[in-house]
Amino acid sequence: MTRKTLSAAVLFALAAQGVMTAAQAETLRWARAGDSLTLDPHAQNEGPTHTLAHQIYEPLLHRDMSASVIPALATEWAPTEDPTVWRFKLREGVKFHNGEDFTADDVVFSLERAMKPTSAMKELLSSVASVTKVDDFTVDITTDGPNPLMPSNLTNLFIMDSGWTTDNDSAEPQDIANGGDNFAAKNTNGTGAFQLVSRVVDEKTILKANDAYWGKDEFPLEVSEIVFTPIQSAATRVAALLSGEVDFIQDVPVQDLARVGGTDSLKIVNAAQNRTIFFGLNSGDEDLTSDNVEGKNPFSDVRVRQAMNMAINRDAIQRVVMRDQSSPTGVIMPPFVNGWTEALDAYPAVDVAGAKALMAEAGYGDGFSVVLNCPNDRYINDEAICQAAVGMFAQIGITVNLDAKPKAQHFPLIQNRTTDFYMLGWGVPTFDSEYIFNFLVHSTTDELGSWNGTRNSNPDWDAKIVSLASETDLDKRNATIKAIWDGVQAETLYLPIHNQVLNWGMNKSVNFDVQPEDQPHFKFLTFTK
Amino acid sequence: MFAYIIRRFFQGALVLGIVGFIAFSMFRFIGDPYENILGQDATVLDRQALEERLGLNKPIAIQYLKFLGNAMQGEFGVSYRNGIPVSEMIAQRLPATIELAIVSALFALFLGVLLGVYTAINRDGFLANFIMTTSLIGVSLPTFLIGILLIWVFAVELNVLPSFGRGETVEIWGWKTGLATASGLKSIILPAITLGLYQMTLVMRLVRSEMLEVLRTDYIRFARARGLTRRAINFGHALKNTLLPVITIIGIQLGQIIAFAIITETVFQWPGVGLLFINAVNFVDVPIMATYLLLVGSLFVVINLVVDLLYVVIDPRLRLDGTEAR
Amino acid sequence: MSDSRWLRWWQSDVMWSWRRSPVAIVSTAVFFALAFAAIFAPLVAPYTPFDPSSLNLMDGFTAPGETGMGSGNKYWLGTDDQGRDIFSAILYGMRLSLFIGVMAVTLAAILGISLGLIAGYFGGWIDAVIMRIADIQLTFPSILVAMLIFGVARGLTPPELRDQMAVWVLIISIGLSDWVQFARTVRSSAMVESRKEYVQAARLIGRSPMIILRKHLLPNVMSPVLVIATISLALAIILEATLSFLGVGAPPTKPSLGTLIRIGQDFLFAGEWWIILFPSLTLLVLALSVNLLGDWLRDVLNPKLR
Amino acid sequence: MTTNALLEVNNLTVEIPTRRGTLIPVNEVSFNIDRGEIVGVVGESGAGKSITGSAIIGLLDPPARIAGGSVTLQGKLISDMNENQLRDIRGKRIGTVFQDPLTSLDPLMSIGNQLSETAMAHLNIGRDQAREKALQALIDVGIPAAESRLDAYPHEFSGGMRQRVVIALALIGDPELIIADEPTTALDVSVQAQVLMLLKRLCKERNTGVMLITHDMGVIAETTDRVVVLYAGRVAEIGDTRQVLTAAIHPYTQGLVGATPNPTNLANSQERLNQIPGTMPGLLSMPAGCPFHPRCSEVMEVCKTTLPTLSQRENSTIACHLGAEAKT
Repeated sequence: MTRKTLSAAVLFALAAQGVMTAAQAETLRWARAGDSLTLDPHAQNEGPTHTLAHQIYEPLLHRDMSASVIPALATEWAPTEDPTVWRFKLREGVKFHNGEDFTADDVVFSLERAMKPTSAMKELLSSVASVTKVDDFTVDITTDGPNPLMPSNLTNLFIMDSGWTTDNDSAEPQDIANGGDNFAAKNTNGTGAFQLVSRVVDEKTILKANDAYWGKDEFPLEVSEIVFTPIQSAATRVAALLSGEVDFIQDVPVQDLARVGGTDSLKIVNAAQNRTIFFGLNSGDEDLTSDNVEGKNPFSDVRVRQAMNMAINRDAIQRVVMRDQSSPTGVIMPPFVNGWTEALDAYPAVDVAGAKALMAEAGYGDGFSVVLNCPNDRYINDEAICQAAVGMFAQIGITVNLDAKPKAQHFPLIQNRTTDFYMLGWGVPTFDSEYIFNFLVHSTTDELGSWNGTRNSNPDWDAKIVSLASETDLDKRNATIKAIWDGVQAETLYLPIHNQVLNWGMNKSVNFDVQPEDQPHFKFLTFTK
Repeated sequence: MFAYIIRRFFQGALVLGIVGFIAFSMFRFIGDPYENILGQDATVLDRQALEERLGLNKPIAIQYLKFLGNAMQGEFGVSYRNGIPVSEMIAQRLPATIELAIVSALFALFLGVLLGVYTAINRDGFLANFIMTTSLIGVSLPTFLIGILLIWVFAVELNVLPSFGRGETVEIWGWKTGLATASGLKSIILPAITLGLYQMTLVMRLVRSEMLEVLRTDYIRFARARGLTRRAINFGHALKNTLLPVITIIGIQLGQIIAFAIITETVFQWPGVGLLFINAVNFVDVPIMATYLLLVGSLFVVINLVVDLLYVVIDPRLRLDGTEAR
Repeated sequence: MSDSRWLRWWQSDVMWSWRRSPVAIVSTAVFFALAFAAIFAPLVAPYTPFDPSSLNLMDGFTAPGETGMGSGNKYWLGTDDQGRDIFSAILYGMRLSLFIGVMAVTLAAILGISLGLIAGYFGGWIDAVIMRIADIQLTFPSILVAMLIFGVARGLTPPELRDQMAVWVLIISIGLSDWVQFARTVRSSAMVESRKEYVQAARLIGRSPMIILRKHLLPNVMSPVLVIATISLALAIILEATLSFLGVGAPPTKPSLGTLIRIGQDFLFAGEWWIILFPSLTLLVLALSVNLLGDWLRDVLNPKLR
Repeated sequence: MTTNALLEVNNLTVEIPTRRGTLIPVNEVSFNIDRGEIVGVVGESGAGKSITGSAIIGLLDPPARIAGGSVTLQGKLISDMNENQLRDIRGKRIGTVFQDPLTSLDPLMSIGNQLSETAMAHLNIGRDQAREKALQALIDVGIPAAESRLDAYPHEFSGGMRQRVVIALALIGDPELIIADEPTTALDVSVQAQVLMLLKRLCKERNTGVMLITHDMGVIAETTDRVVVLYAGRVAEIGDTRQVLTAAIHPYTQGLVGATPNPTNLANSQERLNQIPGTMPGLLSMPAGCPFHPRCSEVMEVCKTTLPTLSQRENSTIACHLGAEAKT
């Protein structure tokens, strides 16, 4: 242990005793459920990993605390006359933590690095043909076809120092899947507002403010030190906040919001999250394996799906299970996403009698039984929602056997198509409907539809979805999006439940807005003095 | 004696091998790591490529032999979760678990023996009966609930002890310890009590009943008839004879402590191997899981051996024919 | 039972000591009251907590003694997050916990007694093999065994049977981790017993080992077995609760006492104390009464200690 | 009765309350022992011999307790002493030898340490002196190569040697009285005599009184000066050994003597050994009158109703109507 971490630890210990000192006011003790998986910014495409990376590294542009795209290392960006080329003007006078200057070479190097086979970010750049340096502070990105949404794909693509990275044998992203380990996975050299002081995986990570940060005057930058501790158990995490051992936690369980909010020294801040929770059903197969109906698939009948949609009491789920921390929805798309409309968002009123009538009409008046697969450690109160749904479906005669398990066992069921009825949550990092269609609506092929567990295949939709990627006329594109959504809704392809609401718990002295992607950027954080 | 140790060692290794194989064949049923590794953006092709690269499409036996072969050379593979070599991760986490286990075991042993002796000597006393009955409360609640209740009372409501983590740690001769600092010592109190409470009760009750039996033996009667002081009888003769079976139980219970550390470490965010294991289970991080089980298994084998040897040290009757004793 | 047998039983040493021990009387009464309520849960419980269609979500988090917002029903001990009546859930949950506990202990006892008798009677290499397996089993902690078995069973059972599967997996894994105690005790008793003249005589006149084991050895090991079984029962109920914390317990749609507590602990800080308090108290009282009974039995049936 | 006796047991009564009623295993037992005198206490199992011994040194196992009578050691009442006071009596003034040398010694402590801890407890000496004393004690009881055996553990000794160690332990505090409870019963016949001779020699040398509890008339004959015969918790007969063996008055004593192939009883040696018919009554089913009457070959009517009292006759004191009637 270095002396630095030792002194940091002393500081932490002092803080843990609840002694308020002036110096400590600038230290932010932060906890969330999971730790970053690696410090290599291209090796994992995962929330907590990106969160830490965002403090240390910067992309060309990123989403601020209200999720709107703002300049970071790029100051201007626009498509050129050639619709397949985007031009980015880079910020000048930026230095990496080790003192190296930031130039176009670093951008080219970093984006190319992120496209290498071992990168986890390569999907986001799959349309990129090449990245070229125009001059020291201008970079062109050429895509296979016109890509109107190029900028939103870049918000989590971090820029590394080409010299430092190559010198330390880290030119290839850490190959996690193959057990690769590299220098960049344990060390950092970014341009971000914070730099790494020490890190023990799953235990404690300490960052300090970057004195040479380019945005010193632009952002509040009041935090001088961040002590990050992952705390897995929700009860313990809340206890740590309640006892004043930490100042800021993500992932506050909804049931503890009142207690945290009611504590004098603490407050809760929330905002709608970019994630929709819904049920998927196998409507494509001839027969289901987990039901008690021989030779037929009840889910293939749209009337059954509609009946089920009408049986779900979304308001009750919102009120009781989510304690109002959700917004019920009728579409599998959060409101931020391009293509969202209020009409799509509207959800059917609970109508048990009507649902029963529909069931009878479809020939299932006596009901049937089926297994619902549900994760129990992925979404907010996922298991409780499924339980509640079991009761609601029971009222229209569908006996649902709930099978809840950890996400590592749940998701393979969807991917291997071994579940007929499942819960899934979907976030849209690109803020565009195409992302949803690609993964959830397009029929399953090698490239697309990898999360479409409905086995539904609609060539018409597929053609429309593929056309979106290269449509440059935004109006036309939006019309196609609307057409696809109308089809999906008419078919009741999925049973939407709600959009999640994010809750952050923090010390009253902390001023911080909730970021819809659950990505705090601590340079925005201020303290009430 | 030496031959005995060698024989036990090989028996242990055989056991480990079998346990390892059973465990390894079970891993395939607890899910797969693809989603975790690749993220939600991955395509079907990506997943197939990953399966190929991880060798997860090969028969279990082949995978296991490969793992064992590497393990023999001290090569335990790399975590699927964060790409860090397993040996490094375990080495980093082990001190925390060992410290917690030892402090819990000492707590259980000292308090258990103390209360056990007390309740045995004052067999029908009011306080002894009270201790006997209340001690049962400790074993009538599950560990996780005790942990959460302790956090609630001592961290949240009273705000006197930390609710999570190890506190401040320092490195002494390459061993990262939390026992050398005030905050570290404060941090270990609740987890150690949570983890050791069950064993404390067990030791106490065992000591009591063994002691009661010993107190009825002729040699204790004879010691009384020799006019020895109560102290000399209880501690010089009775306790020593009582501890013989207690050692066996402690050996077994040390294994239980290490296993139940999984729960305590989760509740208190104690950065030990138990927490690492639970994370690995959730992530289907097979190399970590396999290594953990191998490690825990080896620990059990070693503990068993140490207990056997300790027996020989304490019981002179076994010294001459120690090899035949058990 | 005829009157005289009843009387003889009542006047036996064990019953005499029972009548003299207030602790034994109270714990027996409590245990049987709880067990009775559990067995007849469907008759005693005012609601049907295991039937999802009977739950009204809007009744969720009703405080004790209040009426639910959705149905207007009154809940004496309140409801949980699904609107499930805590009182009924405790009865049904206890029924499940007791079932798992009793079955697991029965499994452990059958396994342990048979192997212990065989080991003690035959000795030699059979004994060596069985006891070595016991050593291995003893060093492998129960929760790891349960987690592994659960993982496998989960993969092997068809999804629609998973609810039942969980219960049987719990029984098997708890039973498997508990048989060693029985085996060790029975073995040592059997070893002592099988050297006695009457067994030797039975052997000499050529009675089959099965009959000797059952007729002569088994009755002699029953009292330590009874003591171990009682204590194991408490242990099994607690272990089931612990396993549910690790997500390998009874499913939340059909919660055991342990699962109820696991669910309830989420609401401890939220002020909905009744969801965790009542199931925990029930578990505590149940386990405590069984443990106290076990304690008392050990004192009574172990003549060495009197 | 002599008033300057070493040990005086007077009307000693021991009770054990049980659920079926109060047992009285020792009932108004009186006898005394002089310095240097070896007194045998004899009777069948359950006659109350061992309990009498335990009661004298206050080692009754609860719930058994002294319900009446007194025990005096050199004129000082010890039967009402508390545990602390008794500690100075036990080992220092009254030594004890138990039946089974195998279980009397702490298996986990070397005999040297057991000896020296006892010495240190009573003699106010240091560790080194205690060790000297322990060595001497071992030499005294005839352990060969005693020096090298000090650090040995009990299991490394044979049964006879072990009992010698126990005797050494009993004698190390230089007690005035030894209570030896069946000291040879657990030993091989071949070493029994040696151990008895050793005990006898050591006590005579040191002028130590001995209460020798046994069921074996042979042992009585060979070792003791006087004998106390117990039956069903009561004294049946007390007398000089020779007197009792050759001319027992109490029919029970006669039976006991007759049942033993006894060198001093040569007169009868040609006859068949006599068994006393029946068994001793249980403590809960004590018959009215003389407890021995159901088995007595010379039972009279009075025996069935009246308990005989102890009375002096010739050289013995006996409790029997037979002699008393003969007298009148």
